[in-house]
Amino acid sequence: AVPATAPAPAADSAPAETEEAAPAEEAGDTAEAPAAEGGKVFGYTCMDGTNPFFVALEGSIREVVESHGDTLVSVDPLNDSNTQIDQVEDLISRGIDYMFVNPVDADGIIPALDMLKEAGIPMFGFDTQVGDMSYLVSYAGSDNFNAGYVCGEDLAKKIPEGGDILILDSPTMQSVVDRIEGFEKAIEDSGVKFNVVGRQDAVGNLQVAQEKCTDLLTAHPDVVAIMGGNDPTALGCLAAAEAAGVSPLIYGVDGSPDVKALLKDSALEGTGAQSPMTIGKTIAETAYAWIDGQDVEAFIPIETFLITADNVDEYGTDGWQ
Amino acid sequence: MGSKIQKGVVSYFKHNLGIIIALIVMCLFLIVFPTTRSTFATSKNIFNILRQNSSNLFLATGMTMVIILGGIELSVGSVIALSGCVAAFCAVNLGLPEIVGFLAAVLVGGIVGLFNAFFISNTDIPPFIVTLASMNIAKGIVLVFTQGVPIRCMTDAFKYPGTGYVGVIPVPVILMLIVFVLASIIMNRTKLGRHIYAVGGNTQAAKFSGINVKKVKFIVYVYTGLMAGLAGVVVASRLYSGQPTAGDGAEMDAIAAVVVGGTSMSGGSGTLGGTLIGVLIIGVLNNGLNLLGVDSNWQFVVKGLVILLAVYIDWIRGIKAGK
Amino acid sequence: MGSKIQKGVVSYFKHNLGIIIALIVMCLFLIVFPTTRSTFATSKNIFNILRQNSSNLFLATGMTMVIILGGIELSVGSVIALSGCVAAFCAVNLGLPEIVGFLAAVLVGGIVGLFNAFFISNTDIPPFIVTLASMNIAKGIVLVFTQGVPIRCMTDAFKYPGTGYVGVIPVPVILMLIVFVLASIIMNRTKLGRHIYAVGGNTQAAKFSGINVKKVKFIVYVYTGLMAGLAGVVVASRLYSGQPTAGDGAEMDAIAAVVVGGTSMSGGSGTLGGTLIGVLIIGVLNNGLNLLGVDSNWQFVVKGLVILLAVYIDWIRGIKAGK
Amino acid sequence: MVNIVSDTGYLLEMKGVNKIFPGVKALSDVNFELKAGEVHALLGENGAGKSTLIKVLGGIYQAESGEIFINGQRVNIDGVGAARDAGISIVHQELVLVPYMTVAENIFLGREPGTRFNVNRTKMSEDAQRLLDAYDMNIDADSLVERLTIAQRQMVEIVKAISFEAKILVLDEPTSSISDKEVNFLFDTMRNLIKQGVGIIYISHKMSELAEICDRVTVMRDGLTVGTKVVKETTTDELISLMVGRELTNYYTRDFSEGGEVVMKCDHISDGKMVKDVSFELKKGEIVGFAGLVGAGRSETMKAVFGLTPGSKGDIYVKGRRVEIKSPVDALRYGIALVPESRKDEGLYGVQSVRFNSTIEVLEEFIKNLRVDIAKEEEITQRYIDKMATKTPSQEQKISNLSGGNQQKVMIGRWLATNPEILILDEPTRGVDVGAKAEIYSIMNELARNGMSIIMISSELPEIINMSDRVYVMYEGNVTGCLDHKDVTQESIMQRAALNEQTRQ
Ligand SMILES: Nc1ncnc2c1ncn2[C@@H]1O[C@H](COP(=O)(O)OP(=O)(O)OP(=O)(O)O)[C@@H](O)[C@H]1O
Ligand SMILES: Nc1ncnc2c1ncn2[C@@H]1O[C@H](COP(=O)(O)OP(=O)(O)OP(=O)(O)O)[C@@H](O)[C@H]1O
Ligand SMILES: [Mg+2]
Ligand SMILES: [Mg+2]
Repeated sequence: AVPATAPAPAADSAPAETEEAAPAEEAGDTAEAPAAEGGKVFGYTCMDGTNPFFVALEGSIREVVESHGDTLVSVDPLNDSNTQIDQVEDLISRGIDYMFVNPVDADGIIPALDMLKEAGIPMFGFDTQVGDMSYLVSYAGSDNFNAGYVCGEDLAKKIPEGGDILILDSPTMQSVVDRIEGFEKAIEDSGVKFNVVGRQDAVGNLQVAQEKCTDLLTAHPDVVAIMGGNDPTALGCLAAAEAAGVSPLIYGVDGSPDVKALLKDSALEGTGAQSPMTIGKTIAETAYAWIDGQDVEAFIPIETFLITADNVDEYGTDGWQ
Repeated sequence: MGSKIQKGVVSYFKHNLGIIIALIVMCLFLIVFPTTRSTFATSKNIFNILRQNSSNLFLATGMTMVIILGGIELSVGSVIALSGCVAAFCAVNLGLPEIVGFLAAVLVGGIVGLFNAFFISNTDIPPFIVTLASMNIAKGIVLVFTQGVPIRCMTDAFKYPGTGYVGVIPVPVILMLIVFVLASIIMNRTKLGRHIYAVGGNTQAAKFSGINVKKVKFIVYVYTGLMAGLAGVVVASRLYSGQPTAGDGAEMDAIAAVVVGGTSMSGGSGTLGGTLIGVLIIGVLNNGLNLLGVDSNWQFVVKGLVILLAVYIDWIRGIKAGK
Repeated sequence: MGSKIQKGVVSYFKHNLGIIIALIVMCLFLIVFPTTRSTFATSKNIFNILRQNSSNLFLATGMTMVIILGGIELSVGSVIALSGCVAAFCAVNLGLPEIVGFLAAVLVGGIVGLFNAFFISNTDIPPFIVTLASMNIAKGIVLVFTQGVPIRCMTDAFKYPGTGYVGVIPVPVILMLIVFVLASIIMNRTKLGRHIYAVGGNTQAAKFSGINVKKVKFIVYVYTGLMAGLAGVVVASRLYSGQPTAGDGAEMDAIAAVVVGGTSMSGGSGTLGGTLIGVLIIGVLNNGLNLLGVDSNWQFVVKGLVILLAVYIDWIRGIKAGK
Repeated sequence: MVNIVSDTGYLLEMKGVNKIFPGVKALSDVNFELKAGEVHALLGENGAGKSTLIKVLGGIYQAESGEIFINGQRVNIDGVGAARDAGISIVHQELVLVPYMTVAENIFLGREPGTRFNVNRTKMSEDAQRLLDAYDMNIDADSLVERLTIAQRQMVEIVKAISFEAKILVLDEPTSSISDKEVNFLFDTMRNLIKQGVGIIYISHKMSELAEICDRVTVMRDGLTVGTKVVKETTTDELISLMVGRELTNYYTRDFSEGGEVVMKCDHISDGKMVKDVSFELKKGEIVGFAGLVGAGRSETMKAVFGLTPGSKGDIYVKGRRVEIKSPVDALRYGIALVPESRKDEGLYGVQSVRFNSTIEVLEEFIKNLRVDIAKEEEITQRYIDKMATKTPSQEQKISNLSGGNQQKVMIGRWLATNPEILILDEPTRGVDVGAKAEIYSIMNELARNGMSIIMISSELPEIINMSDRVYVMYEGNVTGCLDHKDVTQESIMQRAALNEQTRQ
């Protein structure tokens, strides 16, 4: 939800209310004149705006943008590359000055980047790399490979005797693919013998993960661990494991508040944490620095790390890190 | 009395023989196949299948009525998300007892049903459009009010409808039984049931016979909304949370179960018994493919082929029987 | 001649007045509204809208025929992914000229169409089931053969159908025009077109009239497959890559456009002109909501309401006109 | 509500009824009275407004103005329920049954026995069977309506309407698709009912039935009532001239002929179901009638010949050459056309216009090279509208908005336009008014004279007798006789059409 202009941004931009009441803004929309006082307009697209991770990330970008008295216009392609291009096109028509980009697909986004380039709109990437990074002024994102790697490491440490494990991945989601690769690499590096006895596509969705995992646990009730491609997947696996009355170590990646809250007293063992807040804040601030004429890094890796019951208190469970 | 039941059972099998055979063949295969021999036919796995497909059955009972009426209902998927989030919201954010949240959730389903029912029974706007609209509206509302963030609720009471047990039988399985019996009574024993078939078979004939066509449509869409609300409760409970994206595409699963079960999309004919088999075919198929460890990409191919085959058997049988 | 065209135009407007009004109202709103005044009515934005909705139009022309026939086609979305990946695969992995890849892609669409056509015209298996099956099969095949990894192709020739220009006019817009004219000719100027209406209106009567019902169905489903293949080419070209997940849900967009455009799901009536308006209404709506900067969650709500409203106007007008 | 009482002793009075459809004034100031214990005929050309009047009475249409009194009591009929409560029961012209439901369910639709939550299906089925058996129809109450022939469906409608035990019974062309045996049953029932004081409104285009069953007759023309007569005090000719506004001379036009060479020969046709073993031949320029009772298998035979019944057997020769007819497409290629018996199920494209319906079989005459010659299409349509005197506000009118008889005229016109060598007509004059019937007969005669060979299935014996060069009689799926024109009489046909019935009795 984005007002055409933010006439009194200073007043309401301070709080970290990322989830500003959209209806109120709608009302603002109809009441106000077109972009008049020259506030900058930022476009924003991410792969799936209904994913809590991106909800948090968008909130942190919005916070920075609105604290400068500028406007953020977000669109949501719901994981459809074609829609994403359409929407970027519409944003260009609307007249944005800068763009924050997170692609549904690294290659599929390139046409949109071409259009942005042609329209002279500088682009800032976040969380997921695009097929050709030279389009981007700067990119901030977490190391997905590492996020999976730390989970694998932890597992190898906790179960040095090895055993059967399940993986719920998502081959069409690049970030998940990277995480699973990291996870498997860590296991390989550790030298502990784990057998992947079941592997299914959970499309990163809690409900699907729950259903798939239920069946996998029926076929393989003795698994010692389950790796989920993201936190919703891990949560789905947890529900399935509890229903099946088993408690393998369950790992996810994201570091979402929900998973953190459950680390201490459930089968959830760890989450390869990313920090959407840091990513959002970093890329937004980088954008402003660049606009101010400063030199910025082209590639800003954001640390990923493992959160388990042991260190979860450091990060708190009410929000993202 | 005994012979009446017997007659009913015989007619049931005769009517649905094709898909029953398909289901049995699938089950037999899974029972004898080495990989699944030891897992498929366990009571635990069978309860799993039933539990997993309970929400689809709730939807499919309503969808059966809707499709027999000659209509369609696309909003049930969104309602699952909406009602699930309402249940969790009531329990978590409003601190109400879980049961109140569940009732509120079912009610919310009923309200969406009312919305559909109102337009469908009072105007000529096609059900496809009305429910496409309400699907979007419900989806928008749940996203706006949750901001896309799931609402977790881990209390035992919240987990009960989805994961609890009565004796050895999972609660959703019991709910499934209740809903199926209820829907069967509506369809087979009440005047309303007769009237649903009549309206779907020939609306004009129904009108000329003095049937209140509007009322029939109205009740069916409200019922379907309520069932979607109930499905939302069970799904949310199984997921320990109201998920704003839950139920995505559930309408297609329900429609598929109904159509596989032999109900004609052009209305007027179909049976709940067939729908039950349809739900089970799809359920066993998903379960079997997972138990067999079939690669998820190949699963699509196999699913497509099996569904086609199941209905093909039915068709061949129909030809043989000289239908 | 002049008066004949005039007559056609008049009848077109009369037929589709309700939704034309809805479309015009939407456009007027976007033209005068402060936020969008300066952006909506630019030729660039209008070409954007057309380009963005070209693939939906390709699908919707086929879907119009299918729905007039009383059928449904669910596989078109999967075909977009499949044919797009085939195009990219031919160009990248086989090193064939892009044009060969495009032809292969359209052909693949045609093959899926053939599959549907075969079962639908030779058996009584409902189109819903057949195309649900082929949707899954096509989806599975594309995932298996790409392993879920997009195939990138950045050559100019590959980019042409989706992003190129002829003069100032984008290639997809030209394709859109060609397809629309072609489909209009089929529907309005050939015997086949009349036969489609006849078969959809009363299959039994069509048989008595000596219409080759099987052939009519066959051609329509193959045509729709080819159009889905073409849509896949344009989408892949726009994305510079064959995306195994492209086109997800595209079938619902196409059906929605057709139904908003006044074609009845029960078959026998409907117009391509209406479908065009339906495609545009949905296109302008999406574009307008983005230009207005409406929050994506609220967009669902607004979309639902506008679609309902557009068809509601049509209905009210129908009542007034004493239909 | 004000109870306006008009004490005239009539069971039913309709006063000043007006009903307007877009482009058509269907009823203007119609007055109509029905006494208890009489059969009152409504007569009029196709599109005169008979069915519309009945639908106003039945609460299906709301009249623009007008009043209805029952037993002198003003009633407000604002829906089907209200009409039923007022004791009105109607058999509509177009059959309205639910195809996928059983006969019993259809008969008791909307008033199922048992409680709201427990329909007593056993009772429903038994009661329905009892009602049906009274008509010796050999219809199983538990069979699906979908499986019944038109005639059987018509009887189900009649049984249903009578079972209401209404005060006012309306029969809108109930005999248009049943044969004499059923007609006689129906008339007996009607006589019983009027003895009990029921008033019956009877609509039919069969003039002979008037004298047999009706007491009074009201004639309608163009939405107006043009007079009410006592049947015994009038003549058919007078009624016809009241109806059509002119005298109608020579009703049947027929130049009987021996026929030329054999153009079609069918040997041992069977369809594995109803048709057992049927052989017949057809000569050039000949009209051959097919007579028989309802369910004798005449329609099924022709469907088998026309390639509509998969799995049917037998040899078909067209002009001496053996042909395989696997589908109607083949049949049409060999110059055979079939006008089906059920216009609604097998003929009409209900959502489409009169024009679409008129020209669907002759598209090649005006759609060529991706051009549609609309003027030509309009001309063809108009030609048959004129020829058949079809009453329609325009060519664009949705065909389902036409009166039943006019729909039938469009159907006939459609097939005449194809100009086949062999034309099979299944109950061609169903629901068509006398004037148009005469026109159809004269067209048939002319076509035969010009060398067309025509098969006519008809349950109207006078039509069979007066139009056919030869008559095949069928009974239970077999041909039981072939009569030459000279030998055709009511008796000779009935003898062969009801073999067992006669021997049994
Ligand atoms: N639903 C409708 N919409 C428009 N016009 C109608 C409708 N129903 C009937 N009409 C018109 O009203 C007139 C009277 O029709 P009606 O059906 O009452 O004739 P009818 O006397 O019963 O004729 P028939 O002997 O052919 O049954 C006709 O001109 C018909 O075209
Ligand atoms: N689709 C069907 N399925 C089963 N039985 C049928 C079907 N159609 C017709 N029959 C049966 O076939 C028999 C013959 O019907 P058909 O229509 O051929 O009779 P007919 O001689 O033409 O008589 P009429 O047309 O006067 O009713 C009927 O007894 C009917 O019950
Ligand atoms: Mg009539
Ligand atoms: Mg017949």
